[in-house]
Amino acid sequence: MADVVQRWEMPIRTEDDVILVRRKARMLAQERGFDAFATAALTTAASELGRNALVHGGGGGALIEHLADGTRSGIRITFVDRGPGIADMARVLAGGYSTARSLGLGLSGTRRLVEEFDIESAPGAGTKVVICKWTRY
Amino acid sequence: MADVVQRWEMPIRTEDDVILVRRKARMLAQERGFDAFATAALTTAASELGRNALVHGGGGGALIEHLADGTRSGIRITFVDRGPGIADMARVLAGGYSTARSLGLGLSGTRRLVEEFDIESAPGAGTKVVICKWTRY
Amino acid sequence: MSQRGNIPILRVGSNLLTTIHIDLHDTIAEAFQEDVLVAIKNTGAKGLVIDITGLEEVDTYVARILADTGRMAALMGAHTILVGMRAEVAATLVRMGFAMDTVETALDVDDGLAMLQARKALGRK
Amino acid sequence: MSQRGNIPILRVGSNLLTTIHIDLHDTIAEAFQEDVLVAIKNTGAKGLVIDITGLEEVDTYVARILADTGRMAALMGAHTILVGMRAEVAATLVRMGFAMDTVETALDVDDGLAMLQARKALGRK
Ligand SMILES: Nc1ncnc2c1ncn2[C@@H]1O[C@H](COP(=O)(O)OP(=O)(O)O)[C@@H](O)[C@H]1O
Ligand SMILES: Nc1ncnc2c1ncn2[C@@H]1O[C@H](COP(=O)(O)OP(=O)(O)O)[C@@H](O)[C@H]1O
Repeated sequence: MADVVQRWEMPIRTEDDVILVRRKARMLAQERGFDAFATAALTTAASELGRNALVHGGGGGALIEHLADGTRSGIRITFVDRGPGIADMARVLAGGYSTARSLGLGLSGTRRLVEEFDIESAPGAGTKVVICKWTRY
Repeated sequence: MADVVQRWEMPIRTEDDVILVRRKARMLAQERGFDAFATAALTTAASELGRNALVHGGGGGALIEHLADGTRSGIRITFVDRGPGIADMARVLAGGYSTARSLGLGLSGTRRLVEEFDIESAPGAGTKVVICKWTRY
Repeated sequence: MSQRGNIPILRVGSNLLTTIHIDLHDTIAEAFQEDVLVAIKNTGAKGLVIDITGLEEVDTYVARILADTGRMAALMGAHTILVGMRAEVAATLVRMGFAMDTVETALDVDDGLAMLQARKALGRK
Repeated sequence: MSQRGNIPILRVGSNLLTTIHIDLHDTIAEAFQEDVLVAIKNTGAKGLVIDITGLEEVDTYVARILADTGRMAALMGAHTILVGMRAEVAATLVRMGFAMDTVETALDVDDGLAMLQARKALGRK
């Protein structure tokens, strides 16, 4: 079992908030000894999901947690919004589908960048995405 | 709230009518201080939607409105026709789908050019598309 | 050259130059395409420069006409270069998702003609 | 050059060089694209090098902005080379399924400019 060492709650109301979440994730990853590849993977995922919460979810928040399981450090980020939710989850996770002026690779791509990826969404009830990434040793 | 400063109703019965609607939009955009990029975006959108009302909707009309919200100028254009309507809206808005000998980028593309885009259509009841674009400051 | 439409097509060396300055819609567009092909046949031109400096907007319909004209010319052995696209037209087309990647482009008429000369020197059609 | 955005665009010989060092989001991204296109028009540049050495992460949104800028420049007749992509950025984009295959790439600014010179020597745009 992993313990939560420290946690930060951050709002996602503006584009600048998304950038702040990503920066916080980057700082933490670097402090915790993530290498450049793992850091880029985590912060890019944070960028995609933060942007989704803002653009598609109409804003919400992020919870960043620093985890420890004895040998490794982990960073878990939870994105929550109270937007319209995702109706056709299978289609969205398959990738290449977008309701916006974009590519639709955000969710499908993010999933491939982290070790843990969990998404909950019901139409009308908002969306919650949890990702987690660990140091290698 | 935005006030309507002035309005023009124009028919869309022929190809030349589509060109006139586009020219009116261009003149107004230039008068109102839209830059070259915003002007091209608005007039290209007008061209696509006017053409759709004529070709797919069998003709109709356009209402051009000059809006003001205190600091900025806006141009709103409403295209209406009494044609067959659009049955599979999601498909059409995703882009790349056309029932004509064309590209099917008109509606999906137009949406990306303007700040406000609203479409209402029911099979058999015609189609109404409203777009709006604002000056930057 | 005898033409159906009213878009001028000029001979420049072994190439053709056509300048579009009016709205290309339906009948005009079709006449334009046909005039270009007939001119290629009559002159044996190996290259075609289409100048759209004068177009203030290019919607997806007109963009397709231009791309199609290039494809038709290619079938007859003539290489097409589209020149003079304005910055705001380029931005608008790409933002709409239109990829005009089947036609070669150049900044202006001089560049377009120079590119056709360079192709010729390299022995490409 | 007069610009809307605040990303510098420099002239280097007959090409343009722009270095992205800040987050390209929404309004900034749009202003950047428009500034680049206007600079191409004003200078008649045939080539554009976009240097992203300074970007520590490139998400799919920013990647699309960069690819689109290359497409827009291409429509105007200028060839774009994207340089300086970090190893971890390249790895992340490919893992996400993003294929930046519409833009040519090079290791760094020098290589990018050299590639543009080589194109010019070959008489291509
Ligand atoms: N937080 C969210 N709330 C509602 N819809 C979402 C959310 N995130 C993603 N979506 C939906 O899933 C689609 C695909 O998302 P994504 O893969 O991130 O690509 P993109 O953001 O480029 O469209 C979006 O277009 C949107 O319709
Ligand atoms: N006003 C309209 N009335 C009826 N059908 C329409 C209308 N506008 C668009 N459509 C339908 O949507 C499809 C896609 O339209 P659009 O994206 O503009 O592309 P295109 O006009 O190139 O086909 C059309 O082929 C047509 O079937």
